[in-house]
Amino acid sequence: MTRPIAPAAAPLSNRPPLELHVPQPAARPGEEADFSDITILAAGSAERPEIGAPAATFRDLAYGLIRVLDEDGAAVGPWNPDLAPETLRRVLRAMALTRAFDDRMFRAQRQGKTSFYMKSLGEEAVAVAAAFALDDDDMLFPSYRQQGLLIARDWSIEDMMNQIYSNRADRLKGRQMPIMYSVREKHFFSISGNLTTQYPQAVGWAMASAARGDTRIAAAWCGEGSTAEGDFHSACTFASVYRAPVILNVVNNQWAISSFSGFAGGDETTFAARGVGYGIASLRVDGNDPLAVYAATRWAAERARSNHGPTLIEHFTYRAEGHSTSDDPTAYRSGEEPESWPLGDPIRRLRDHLITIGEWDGEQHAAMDADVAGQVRAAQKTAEKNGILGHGLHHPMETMFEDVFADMPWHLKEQRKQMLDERRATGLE
Amino acid sequence: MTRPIAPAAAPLSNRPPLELHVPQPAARPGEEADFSDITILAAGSAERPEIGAPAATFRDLAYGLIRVLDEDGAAVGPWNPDLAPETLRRVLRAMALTRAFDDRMFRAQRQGKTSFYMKSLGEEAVAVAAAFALDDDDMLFPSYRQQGLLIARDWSIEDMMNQIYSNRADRLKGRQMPIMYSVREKHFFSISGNLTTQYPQAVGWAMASAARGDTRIAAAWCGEGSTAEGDFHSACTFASVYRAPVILNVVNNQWAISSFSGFAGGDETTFAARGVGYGIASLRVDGNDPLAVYAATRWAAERARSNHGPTLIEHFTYRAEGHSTSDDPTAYRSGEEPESWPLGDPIRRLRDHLITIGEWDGEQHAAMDADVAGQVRAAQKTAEKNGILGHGLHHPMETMFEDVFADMPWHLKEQRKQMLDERRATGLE
Amino acid sequence: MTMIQAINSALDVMMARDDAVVVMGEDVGFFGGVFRATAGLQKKYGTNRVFDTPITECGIMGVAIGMGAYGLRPVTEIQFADYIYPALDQLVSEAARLRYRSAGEYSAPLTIRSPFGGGIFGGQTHSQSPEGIFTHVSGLKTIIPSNPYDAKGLLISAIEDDDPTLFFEPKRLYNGPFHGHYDQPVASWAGHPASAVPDGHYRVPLGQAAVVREGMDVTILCYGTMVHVALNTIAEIGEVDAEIIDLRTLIPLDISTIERSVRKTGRCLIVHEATRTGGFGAELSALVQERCFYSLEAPVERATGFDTPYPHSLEWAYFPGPVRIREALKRILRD
Amino acid sequence: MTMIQAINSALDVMMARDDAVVVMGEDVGFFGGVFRATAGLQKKYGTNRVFDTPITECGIMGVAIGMGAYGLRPVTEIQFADYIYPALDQLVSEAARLRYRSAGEYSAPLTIRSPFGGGIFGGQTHSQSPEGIFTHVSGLKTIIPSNPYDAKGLLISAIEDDDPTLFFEPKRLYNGPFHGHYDQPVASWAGHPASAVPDGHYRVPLGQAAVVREGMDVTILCYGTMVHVALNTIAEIGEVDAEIIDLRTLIPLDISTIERSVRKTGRCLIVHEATRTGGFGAELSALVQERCFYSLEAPVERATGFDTPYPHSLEWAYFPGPVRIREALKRILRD
Ligand SMILES: Cc1ncc(C[n+]2csc(CCOP(=O)(O)OP(=O)(O)O)c2C)c(N)n1
Ligand SMILES: Cc1ncc(C[n+]2csc(CCOP(=O)(O)OP(=O)(O)O)c2C)c(N)n1
Ligand SMILES: [Mg+2]
Ligand SMILES: [Mg+2]
Repeated sequence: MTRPIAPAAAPLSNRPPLELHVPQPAARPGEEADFSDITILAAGSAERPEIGAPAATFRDLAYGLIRVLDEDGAAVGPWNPDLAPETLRRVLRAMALTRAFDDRMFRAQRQGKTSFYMKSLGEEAVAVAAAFALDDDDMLFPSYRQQGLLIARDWSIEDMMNQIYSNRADRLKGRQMPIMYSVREKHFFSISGNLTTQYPQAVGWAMASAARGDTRIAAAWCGEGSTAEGDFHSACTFASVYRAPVILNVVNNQWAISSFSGFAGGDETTFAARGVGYGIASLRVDGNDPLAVYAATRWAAERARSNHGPTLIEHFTYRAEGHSTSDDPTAYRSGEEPESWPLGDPIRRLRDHLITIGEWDGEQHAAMDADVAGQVRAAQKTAEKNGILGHGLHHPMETMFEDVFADMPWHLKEQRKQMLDERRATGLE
Repeated sequence: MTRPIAPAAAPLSNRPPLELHVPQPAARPGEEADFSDITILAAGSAERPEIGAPAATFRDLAYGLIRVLDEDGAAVGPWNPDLAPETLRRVLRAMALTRAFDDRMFRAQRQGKTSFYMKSLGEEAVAVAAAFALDDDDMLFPSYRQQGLLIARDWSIEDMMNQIYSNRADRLKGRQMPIMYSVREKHFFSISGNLTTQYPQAVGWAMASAARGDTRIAAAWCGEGSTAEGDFHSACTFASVYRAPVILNVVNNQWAISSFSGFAGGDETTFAARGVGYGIASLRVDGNDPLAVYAATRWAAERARSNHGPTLIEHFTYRAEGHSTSDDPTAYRSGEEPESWPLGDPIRRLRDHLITIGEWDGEQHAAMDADVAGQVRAAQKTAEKNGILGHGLHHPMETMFEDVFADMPWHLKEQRKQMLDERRATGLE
Repeated sequence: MTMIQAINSALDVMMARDDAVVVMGEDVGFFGGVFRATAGLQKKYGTNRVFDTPITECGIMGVAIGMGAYGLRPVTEIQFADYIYPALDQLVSEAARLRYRSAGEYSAPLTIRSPFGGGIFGGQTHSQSPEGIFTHVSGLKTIIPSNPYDAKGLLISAIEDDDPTLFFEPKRLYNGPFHGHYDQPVASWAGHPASAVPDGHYRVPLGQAAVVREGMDVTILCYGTMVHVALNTIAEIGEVDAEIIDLRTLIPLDISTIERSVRKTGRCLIVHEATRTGGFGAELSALVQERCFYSLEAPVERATGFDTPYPHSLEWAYFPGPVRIREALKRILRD
Repeated sequence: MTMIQAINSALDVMMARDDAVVVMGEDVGFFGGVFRATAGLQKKYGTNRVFDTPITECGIMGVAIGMGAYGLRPVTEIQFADYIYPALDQLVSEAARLRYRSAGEYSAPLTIRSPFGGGIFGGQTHSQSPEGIFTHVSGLKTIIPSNPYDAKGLLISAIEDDDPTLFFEPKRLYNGPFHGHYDQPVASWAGHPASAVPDGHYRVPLGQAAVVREGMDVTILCYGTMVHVALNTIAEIGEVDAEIIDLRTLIPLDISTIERSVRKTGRCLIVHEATRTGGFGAELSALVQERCFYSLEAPVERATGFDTPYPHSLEWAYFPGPVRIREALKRILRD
């Protein structure tokens, strides 16, 4: 029954009525992009604590912004990781390859070759530079937007494409939606469709590593929107209590599908501050500055490896594309935003830095771009020989019943038979 | 199959092995109580921000300790609420009544009159002083250890006893375990057995109040152990995002059943700091100082009522009894702890203050103690006329099927008939 | 109207009639929901009554319960039914128990809308049919519409209901009926009789099934997407005179319509997309044989999804489509 | 040994044999668990392998999954089964799916122990039997012992199993069998044949039921506490020659033992403490009639808890005790 709502109580005093505050982004479609509320601290201005400093001594870093590359392309300040040019070029190339891969796969989805795709446009540094700062056998618990981790670890992009196409060469047997990779060989955990579940898992892996006297650490990633899930909290609590050797990355790319970061609490404080709440070392980093991402990750990794416990890193960046192939971002945000993001583009920034220090030039860059595009094209061609989604080249239907359990129980065997009988009845098998 | 665990990776470098940190309390049974790690700041030393000050301007309060009553029984400093002696005596009496009630009901359980009981010994100020600082129609979302709220709101202790006895006068029809009160008349929400679920509910109630332009606010309580639940996080996130007019109380009584606060993260930072992580105004209060609890709650209530949003208050206190009638605390902690708690006893402290200011004396106190004991005894006698648990005086069995839904569907009607038939078959009905 | 439009209309109608109705969930505000079910509502009713939420299903549910206790009537959206699990404790231990444990002092008049079911290449986390978890929980009502008209009328009844109701929307039907053939062009609601949806307020009562096809040979119990698959399969087979019942509400169940039909036909097939073991089909099967045992001429059968996660690229072999139904009918009608 | 001692012994044996086994949960460390199931283990195996956790069931499950991915074999305790819901997403969406979604690259070799069931005046949040939620989830195994010997052997099998197993412990049986009469003195395990528990390692295989009483008149399917209630009720009635099957593992189910028995007796009663609608009894009933239809001489019946929360002071009228079983048997044997 529709019954009238209890009326607001008659005020006891002359109190003003309460008001509900509902956050609003600075700009909506048709409006000018507005990033005026973002304070951009100068590159090189953030202090760099000792690896073993107590977290309580540098809480300010959660409210600042660690930046290394300045406006002139120079690497400055205590966080400058002093990387060899050769390493910088490798980081650059991995970012470019990630972007080329994204571009191609996004188009493949538009061409009907698969059901879904998600780009990491503009956020390539967050994944790629972190991968370079970690050891190759450190364990990665990514969300769906860190394809750069796999690429930086030199994983086969053809294998990734097979997964995206759910084709007969897909190691995941066509079971997972595109981009939900799992690459044990590269210490890359199986990606989940459920947000933030990987966070406590990463902490558990790190606790296990610590309990066994291992030297490997774990790292996890989630979006700023995903920090609201309960798993985020349980992960931070466990990480804090057991001083787990883990790096908890929050990729604040300003948007969660159509919801701006204010709906995750971004208007009230930083996401790095979440870590402060648990007494966890917390850094806030310019996520579009590959050197800053590298330096912060490296610092956190050393801290974890020396038994000083977890670090939470907020990567302040921008999601330059839609959430996925399923949405049109101009329906909910200013169309100008991607272009006006004040922290620039990570690839351009690293390129400029390499040029500034005389280790790169425009020609080399163009050649690299052509080269990665070619690499992607070639991989795509081979991958498509193994099939694209919905065109017949897939794993045998009965594989559907495998891996539910290590051993198949009778009821699944019966269902497998039923399914095969059905296919036979329709002349399909 | 038992298979060997993957051996710890051979260290890549000469790195030291990782170690798992598992928190340990300062003392275990048989050891001397040790509170040396607790820093007790001087009464009156904490600053008191303006009601509308931005939370970011007083983060330090989350790491300090707001105290009003000093060692000599004087009320000092900017947080002194300057309460009238009459109010102070009412607070004192409500605390004493709560203690007498607890004492009696604990014994009733030991006498087999009910299944379960939980005391709030030593923590009476947390509930009682808060109730005095709130408006009578502010909505309360308690955990199971704030019986003092009901008593301070002058609710019938006989009614509470009926619930504890699950007798025929129990308004909750014998359905709930003892102490799981629900008193809508006193704006006291139904207590849940599941930890921390009331937290987001309180935020939702407060958001509704704000959305309706009401003037009433909400307050919630949970234990420090319970802060680890995901609900705590979702509550803080919503409270922060919508600036909900809610007070989130964390009762840090040092223990969660047998687990000391370190297992909730208490070794790494304060519980008030959790609020800082969301940009929520956060206070840390001496929970055994009734004036400090009153002042902090009052401040938070005014802040919420003036549309300045939520406050998280950590009440630093001590659980002087076992968790419930089901455990023996000397099995897991030093038997001396309750006596050595450095922040004293809330009733004694308020009594001393009243005596210090010349508004109370030992005789009056003894008379009050006798009086509240008599009040409890009398109520118990009346309540027991309505039955004690397991002795036949309970609600009719078929009431079990009511209130599952507003209207009883056919399957419950059938089951009710089945149950009555069963009872008839055995000559019970 | 399409089903999505009918749902939108139900929300609109109820928001206009009762200012206690509020709509909340991930992306439901400015954007109007990833499936557009709440499109236009924020603009019309303001951010106090229609708002985006943080991404915490547990928080959404807990906050909605608190709002309900205040006196509001929240309609929450869980973006995909696959993501309802983080909210389970609030739903099961709180919403479903509140009236009972407070002996009626408090209640949880919530409606939880959630797109469910597969057939859109959503893989294992955008395709699940978890209704069988909720139908086991006392204190919850579970509603599943199969067409625009019912969707609107049932959603209105759900919102008006004083208890927590789960409203699972078969996402495969949002924009048109689905007959179970992936390889055929997508149908549209236009022209379907149930797409004639009144603009205003009307109810389809909870707890009442619809006999969508009368017949003498066998009773088919189904709901949601499977209603269309069953109807179409029977049409394709031609010679089986099946009585098809669209349950519409799983709890409370319309047991008398089921009993009447099975007593008449003597045979029963249950169809659902959810995994088989422990699904709602098990309860239906148990009830039918408990209550119609002496009328049954063949075992009650179940044609369901398999006991595996929903596999992305193999979903057409997973889905209980025409062949699975036909083969089951063959067995049931054999003797 | 009592059941609690047998469980403790299983943990001890497995921790000694396999240093990948770790034990974690609320209050399981120094204190040894609120029911003492883990007593002494921390002292013996150290805090690296036996430790208290923060109070977050979702965290416990997520962390255990990560530890499992590392190569450990975590045994987690959920203090009461009523508190498992916050862990549901990690359990259903992660533990149960990990092997499948990674095509075997990763798995979740967890054992989740949890006291369940009522009869101890625990009210609605310390009495629930939620097994029916988990038996619907593909990828999970569900085990419920009814005596000390089985408890130890099954728990060892569960820990050794490479998939996530739920191990629900009927808390009413921890210290003695319970025959369903609240008003009679509490029995002890001493003297019961199943209390003779070897100290060392042995297995009771998963997926195998036990015929605890052979008989010709009717098959009773039950597990946990209800095994004792059924046995005792049959003893009290005297003249009914029931075959009583203790299922021990719900998933995977020992279907052949069930089929063999029902084919022989032609009648079947299912008994469980969980709420009726959508409980595991529904699946059992469906399976029995699907597979033994032509042997059945009466409807398969269910004697279960009612579809209400577990009411504190009225629990003896809620509990499916001797009278409910007797009345059901009367109906089943009537014709
Ligand atoms: C538990 C759960 N709830 C909801 C969703 C639907 N969903 C998928 S991505 C997404 C937004 C996440 O945003 P953010 O965390 O900021 O990550 P980003 O996409 O920006 O990288 C939502 C709501 C989900 N996948 N899982
Ligand atoms: C979800 C859930 N998990 C576990 C429990 C069991 N339990 C009841 S009280 C308690 C300890 C709570 O400690 P704390 O939050 O510090 O509150 P206190 O008892 O000290 O007031 C636990 C683990 C529960 N009731 N609910
Ligand atoms: Mg984001
Ligand atoms: Mg505590």
